[in-house]
Amino acid sequence: MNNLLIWPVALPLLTALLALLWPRRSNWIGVAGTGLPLLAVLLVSWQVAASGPLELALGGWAPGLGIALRADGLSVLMLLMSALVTMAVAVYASVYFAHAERRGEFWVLWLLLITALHALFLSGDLFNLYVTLELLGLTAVVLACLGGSRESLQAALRYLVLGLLGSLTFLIGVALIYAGYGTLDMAALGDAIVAGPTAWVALSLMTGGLLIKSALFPLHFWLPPAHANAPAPVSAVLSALVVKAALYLILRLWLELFDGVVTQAAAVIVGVLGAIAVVWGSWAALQAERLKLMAAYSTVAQLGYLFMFMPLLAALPEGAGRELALGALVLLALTHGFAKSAFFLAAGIIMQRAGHDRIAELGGTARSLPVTAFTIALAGVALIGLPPSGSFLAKWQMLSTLFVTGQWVWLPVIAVGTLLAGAYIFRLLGHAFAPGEGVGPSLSVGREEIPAVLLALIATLLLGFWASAVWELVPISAYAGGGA
Amino acid sequence: MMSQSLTMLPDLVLAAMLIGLAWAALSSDDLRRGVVLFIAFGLLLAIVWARLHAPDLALAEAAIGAGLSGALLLVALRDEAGGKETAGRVSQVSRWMVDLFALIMACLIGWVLWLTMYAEPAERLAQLANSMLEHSGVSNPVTAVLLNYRAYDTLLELVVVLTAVLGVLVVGRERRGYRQAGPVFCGLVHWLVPLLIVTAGYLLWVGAHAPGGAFQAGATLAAAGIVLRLAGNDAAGLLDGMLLRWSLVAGIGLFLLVGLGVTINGGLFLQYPEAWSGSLILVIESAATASIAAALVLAYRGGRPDGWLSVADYDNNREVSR
Amino acid sequence: MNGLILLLPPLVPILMALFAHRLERRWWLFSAALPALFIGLLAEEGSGITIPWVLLGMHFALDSTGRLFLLFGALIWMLAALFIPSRDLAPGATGYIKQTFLLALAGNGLLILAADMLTFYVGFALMGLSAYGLVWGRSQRARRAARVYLVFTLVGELALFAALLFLMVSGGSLLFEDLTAEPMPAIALALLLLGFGIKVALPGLHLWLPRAYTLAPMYGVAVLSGPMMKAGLLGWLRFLPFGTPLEPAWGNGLLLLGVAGVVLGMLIGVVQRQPRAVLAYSSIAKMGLFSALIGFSLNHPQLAGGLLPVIVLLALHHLLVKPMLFMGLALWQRNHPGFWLLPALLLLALSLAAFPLTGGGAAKSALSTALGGQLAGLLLLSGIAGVALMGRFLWLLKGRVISVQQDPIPAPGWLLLLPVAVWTPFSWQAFIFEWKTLLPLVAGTALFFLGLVCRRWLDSLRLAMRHKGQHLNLGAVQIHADMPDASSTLRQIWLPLKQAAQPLRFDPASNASLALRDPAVWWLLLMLALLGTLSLSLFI
Amino acid sequence: MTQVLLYALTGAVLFMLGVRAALLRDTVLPRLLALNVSGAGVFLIFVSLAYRGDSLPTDPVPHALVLTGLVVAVSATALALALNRRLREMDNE
Amino acid sequence: MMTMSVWLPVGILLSSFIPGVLIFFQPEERHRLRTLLNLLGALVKLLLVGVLIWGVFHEQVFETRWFLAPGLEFVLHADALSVLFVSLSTLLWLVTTIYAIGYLEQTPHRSRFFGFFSLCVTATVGLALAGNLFTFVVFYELLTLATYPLIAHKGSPEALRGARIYLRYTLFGGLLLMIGAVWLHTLTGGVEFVQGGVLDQFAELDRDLLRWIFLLLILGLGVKAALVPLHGWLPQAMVAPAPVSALLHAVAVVKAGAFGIVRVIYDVYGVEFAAELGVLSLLGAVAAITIIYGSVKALSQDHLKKRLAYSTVSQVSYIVLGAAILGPLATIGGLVHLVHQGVMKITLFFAAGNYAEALGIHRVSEMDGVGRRMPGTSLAFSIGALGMIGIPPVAGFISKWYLGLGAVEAGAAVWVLPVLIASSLLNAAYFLPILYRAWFKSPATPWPADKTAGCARELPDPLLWPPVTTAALALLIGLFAAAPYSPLEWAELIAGREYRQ
Repeated sequence: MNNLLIWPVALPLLTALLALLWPRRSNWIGVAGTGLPLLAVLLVSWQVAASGPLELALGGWAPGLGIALRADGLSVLMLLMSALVTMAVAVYASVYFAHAERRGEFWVLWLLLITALHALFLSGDLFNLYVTLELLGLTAVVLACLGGSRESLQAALRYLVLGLLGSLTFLIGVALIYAGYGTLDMAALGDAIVAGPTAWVALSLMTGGLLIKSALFPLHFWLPPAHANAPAPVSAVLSALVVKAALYLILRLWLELFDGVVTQAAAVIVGVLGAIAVVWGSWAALQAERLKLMAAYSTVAQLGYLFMFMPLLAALPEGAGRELALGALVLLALTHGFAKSAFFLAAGIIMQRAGHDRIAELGGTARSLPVTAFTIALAGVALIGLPPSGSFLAKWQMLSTLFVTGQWVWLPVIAVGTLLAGAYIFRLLGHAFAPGEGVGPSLSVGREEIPAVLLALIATLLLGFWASAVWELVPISAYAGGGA
Repeated sequence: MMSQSLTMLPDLVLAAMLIGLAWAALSSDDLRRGVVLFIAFGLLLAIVWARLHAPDLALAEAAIGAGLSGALLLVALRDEAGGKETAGRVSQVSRWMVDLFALIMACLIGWVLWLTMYAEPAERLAQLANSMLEHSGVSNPVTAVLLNYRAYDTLLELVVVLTAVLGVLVVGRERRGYRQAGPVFCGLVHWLVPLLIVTAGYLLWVGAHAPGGAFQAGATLAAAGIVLRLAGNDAAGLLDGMLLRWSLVAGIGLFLLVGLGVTINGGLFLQYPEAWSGSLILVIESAATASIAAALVLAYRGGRPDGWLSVADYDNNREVSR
Repeated sequence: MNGLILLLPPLVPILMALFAHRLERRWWLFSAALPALFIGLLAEEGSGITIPWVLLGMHFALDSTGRLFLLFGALIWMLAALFIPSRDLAPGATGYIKQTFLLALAGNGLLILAADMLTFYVGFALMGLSAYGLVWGRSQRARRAARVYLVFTLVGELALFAALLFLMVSGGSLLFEDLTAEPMPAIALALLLLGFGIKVALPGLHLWLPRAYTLAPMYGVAVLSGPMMKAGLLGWLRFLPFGTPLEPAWGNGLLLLGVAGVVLGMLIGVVQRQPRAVLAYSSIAKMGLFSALIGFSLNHPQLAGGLLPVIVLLALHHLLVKPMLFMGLALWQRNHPGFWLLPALLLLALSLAAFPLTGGGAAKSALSTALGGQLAGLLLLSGIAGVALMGRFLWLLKGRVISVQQDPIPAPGWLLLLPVAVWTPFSWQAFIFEWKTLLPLVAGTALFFLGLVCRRWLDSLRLAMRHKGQHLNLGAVQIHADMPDASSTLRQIWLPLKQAAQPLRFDPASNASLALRDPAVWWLLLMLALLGTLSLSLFI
Repeated sequence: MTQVLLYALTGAVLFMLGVRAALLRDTVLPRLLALNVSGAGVFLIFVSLAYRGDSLPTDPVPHALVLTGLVVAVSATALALALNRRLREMDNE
Repeated sequence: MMTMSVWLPVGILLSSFIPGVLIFFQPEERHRLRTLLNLLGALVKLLLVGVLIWGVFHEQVFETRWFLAPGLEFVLHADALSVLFVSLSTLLWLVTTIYAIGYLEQTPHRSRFFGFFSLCVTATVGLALAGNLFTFVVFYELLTLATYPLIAHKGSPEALRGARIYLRYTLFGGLLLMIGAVWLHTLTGGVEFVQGGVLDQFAELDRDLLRWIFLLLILGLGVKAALVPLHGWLPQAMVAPAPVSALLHAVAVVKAGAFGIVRVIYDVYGVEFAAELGVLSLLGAVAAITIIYGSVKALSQDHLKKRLAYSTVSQVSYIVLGAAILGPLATIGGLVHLVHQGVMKITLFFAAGNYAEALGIHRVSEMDGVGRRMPGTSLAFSIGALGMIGIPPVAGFISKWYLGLGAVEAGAAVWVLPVLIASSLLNAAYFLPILYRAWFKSPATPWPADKTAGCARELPDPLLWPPVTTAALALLIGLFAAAPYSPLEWAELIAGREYRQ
């Protein structure tokens, strides 16, 4: 029954191959290939919730020699996010790419991206993580340049080169770990790693590599052009999921493998970078003239929030308090994932209708595309962190942790970030609600509008009201370092 | 002591040459020079692999690292000629900062390596991997790791290759081909290509118990294709249309199907039945070789062949006519 | 059941007010006061009723004072109703005469019958605010007068409101009967004096009165000068803690203010050129007397028991006579005044001047008896004031005929009420003729002639000054001498101030009707500020 | 064991050389070269980890990892070159 | 019975939430269905609130809990204070809905409008029923969100500007409130609203810390309650359509702030404890300044709705003032003003909307003679205005009476009474000229031909009756203040429960 864990990876891969072989049917294959892993992920989640972490030793070899796939609370949450987001985006993309020349390639790459994401979230082996990271990076790059414009290619190339640099840095960290501890299996490493030069250097190298991938300030510069110039469905998953993958790895490393190695000073450095990212990203988003660019900068800022959790987590002793903060982090990441993907989809709809996404010329959107405007509003609520979105709860808990740990310094950052987020979201809404003919007269509710609004609803309502599941799942850990 | 430093000498020379070549390759302003130096660096590296008892790697490096990468880079130089990329100057301060950072990091990494390899070397997986060899179905430990212990990695790696190739296909059309080569070169080709194909087959076959395997074989096969293309065969020996797609898919598809297939009677994913594992690995490797070769050749061709989209053309034509 | 009847005097007019736009005959208004008359005549004294769920619980009771006020008030209300010109009753009439008349009547009834402070306050407010519509006239100046009236009234109400708060907290009950249980807080006392002082036009707080009386329609002035002004007095009677010892400063202060009122009213009144203005100052003088008497009673708890009924009588007398005078004046100023009118007015004037053998004289003698000889000077002064002012009034009647379309009814009604008014207290035993009571007559006459001379001199002075320009036209006499002009005089002080405050000025278009711009209001605010500082300094 | 350490250290130096060049160069091809050199450095470290002296069999796991890494690096390089080429074409159009 | 006590608060929320969501998805032209949904929701809510009133009066417990996150519970709890606010919002919602249906007839985007309208009420009711600080913050922010589109509804540059300013203020306030709430939450491990307050049980907490938190909370709430200097959004927000302004000023936003302040003082800190901390006098001073400032500013406004807006600034602080004075009488005054001000102010805004709608009158200076043209509306307006001044027996008098009593009782008369009196005078100074113009002046220009041409009365029924009804209500709750189940009675009940300890 443990083979269950391979299905979230195998199914999209299999369908990707099918889509490559039958490009004419790729729309159907693509949607089905996104839906089937969702079922698998739901099964996995149900299992994990019911009976604790799962492990699949691939090939029957003991982890260490072989590779193990593991699913615990954290990975299940990420899997759920990625499966749900990709599902919705796939439905959207089936309309978006319905007549595009490259839809065959798109669907193959799309399914490969899902494969990569799921493989990454399930992987229990450091080197395998490297491979999945590379796979993820390459699929993301190729998807990002599907738009075909010069800017998108340029951005994709830059993204690729930096991604390579990041993964190489990660890889050398892996090499040092293997040198020091003789294994790559993360469960074993979780027990073995102790504070020392090996751990420190390896951790800082791996973290550095991952920080590039997750676009933390000042390594963020590749993100806005890449995310803003990709086709809308791609931007959605890039912002929502791909950067989260690196973040997920950082969490795994810091909290579970290198727990006890991480020093407060290191965490504070990351936190400060996160804080700068929050302020800078929000400010840049406020200045942005294009909708998708704004969304991309907003991603930089939102990622900053996630990194600001690091010093808080590091300051907390293992136990309920830390799980609270960790849950908040995850919840924030999830909410952002859903909200940002919804936001990008909505931006894509607007772009398709209006032919542009200049914010100042979006007047009349609310009239001609009410559902999309509503989506943007809902997603905006989640991005600002207003109730009833999950990010509100997360920010609440974040503030609470802040007060518990006495790290007051972050308070103004959160405040400023929230206000700036409110400013840019409502600036956008102001333009969207203004009268005008910017978007054209259509009043129909398109099929492509539904997934976006559903994603936004998940971010604002589902994650707001059923967020306790996050805190129930997070403590289920497959690794020795973290959790109860 | 003396003898030790004497035995150290070739190593020292090798290391110094590596660093020197790398430095030269990277600091050269002339790209062509840099690429050539890089290829030399790759070949030198192959020697180092051999020196470190890694013959599989030496083969792979020669074929892939130096050979294929070099070919790709060299061919890319041709593209570079047209475009002018304005190279923004990096300020002196940031240059110093980067240097300092690199120095510190190198020292740190070196320190850790010294600690882990010299001061208190750890027990790693060697023992285990070698002792499990008999259950793996092959006798070449590297192949065992690649296709049995860590077969999942290899599967995903094939996916990486596929992705990269798809990317290449998506980005643009393939390069113009070469003129039909002259007779001398043609004669060479007639001689070389079969040799390479045979070599590839051999490498594939021998991979089970000696250095070699799918990657090396695939790269060799790809080399055959490259030679063909250089000789003026634009398709570089590749098939068109659906068959091309099938050949790209074959490696991963078979790998995956085998991996899933073994779960039917109760095994875990990729857990070959012990009796069958040798044959299964061979089957997988064969398919993978084909896929890798196809992929690498496509990558060399540098874009979408004309026939790639014909499979999907039906819809596109309809769209245009509407 | 009996108690419920007490609700009628306020309730009936209110209900009628709701449908006032349908009532086009003045008899409706006339009949609105009938319940009050009915209660005043027939209801049992001491009956009361409590309605707990209205407002904060309303208590009604009828005592002898209330009964008298109700009865005589009703008479005036009824008569005044008849004086409303028919064009004000027509459907398209400007202003809201009917509604405000009815509401003021209701308020009047309510406050008279109130047995608790809050009900009294509600009635007082209802009456005072509604009366705005009665003061309001067609001319610009009348409107300004109405505005000033409103401001003063509001201030008075708020003072009363604040006083009530203190009383409620210190006593824990709103009933009048519980009022004396606790010693009254000084601040409440001050506020009461202020609140009702505005209604009874204590000097300093009287600025609203001359203008309102001069400019308002006659029926409005009639009820204003009669029942409504006396409501202020009634308020004092109801609220003030007679019979308990008090800091003498309070009584003395009030006494002093009252005397000042008498003097002020007398001196300014005799130089007026309009009969209505003379009557207005006469009211100030008269109310000055009442205030002085109240102040005296406060200081002499032992005398208060005997004194208060007499004050009530005197008040009732004035309540009747003054409106009668006003309405008589109205009759006089119409076409073809009857030959009978002048003697009738004379009779009224004599009664007001407390001439022996009139109701006024009787009340006065009763008063001096109750006073036991104290305050003789004040009485003398008041007598002189009455005589002088009435003399001036009668003097001014000559040649004052304004052609107005005559409504047929009022004259008989007026005549009917005349004897009641003249001999009101009906205390025949007090009809004593004493020579010394003529003393004020003589002095008053002298003063009247002095006033004539003075007026001439003032007029000439005024002319002389006008040649030099108006800037020097300052001085208290001047201010009061000719009220409509006085505002322009004060305005000249105000103008530089206004210019100085130019940056702070509000948008004039939106504030054309803002009463804040009136000098009288500024005066009031000044007074309030003074009082405020005074009380604060007393506190500290 | 010293020569192994020597190679490992060489690997570290190569890696940092590559990183340095990747950071300082801002055209695509030199960057790709630099990254490949970096990768070679990492591989060198892996392989020297595998070497356990002439007498003992080597550790096959790092070898396999390096093989995988090599292929990945080549794939990525190919992709980057293709992208770069397309960009050049666009510039020339 | 058990289940009802759980479901009733939820039901009250859903009774406007579900219609709101349904309305969103109605096509614009389905006027009838939308009206039906609106009214059905309002009536169901009224019914449920009726049950709630009965239940709370008999000391039944209505509580819904929903576990959201560790330490965070979503709690709906009905106590007497909630009931006061809930019934006010429910009743006025019904009236406003009817009014809005009439007001927005034939205008675009009605589905959107009514959708947000319903959500706005949902948020308000949720605010009223919030059982702990966390839930309160949730609904507080939701309210911001639901009102923003309403203010921006017209889509004109001014409307957008007003909405933006509104948002700027409220988001800032929401943030401060949230920080304060989280802080308190962290210190105490969850802040439930308990009558009489909870904080005095945490003796170990640093007093200065609590003072700072109080400051944060009040600043956050003060934005919505339009305390000076946080009031700047309110006059700008009057660009909204009349029903929105009405709701905004009477029930939803400013009231939410005031209600929140009351909650914080009474049910979180506990009024005695707050007084002990010394924070109340500061709040009282701010309230006093706001009262005067708002009135003074109102004086100089010619725009009718702006004048009313500043009047709101002033009047809402009465509630705060009542809360800031220690003693049951002042509490009663503040609480009852919560209701009274709502009823009166909504009347005024309805009337202002009617003037604009029927005759295009937006400014005070244009109102000459409007009383005869629109007697029903003007009568309603007059009652509302007189009530604001505090003329008995309109409702406003009752509030002022109790506030004054409370001030005297608490010995704060020296500064409170002058404020009350000055404010009453100022109220008179800016309201009476309006009445004067409306009733006593004659129009300078003939009335324009307008949309009311075909009506039997001065206006269509849905526009005329709401102000008349609320005016009558304002009169009645003042006149029958001492009657059972009157707002005053409830306020007394609440004050009694708050001061029981």
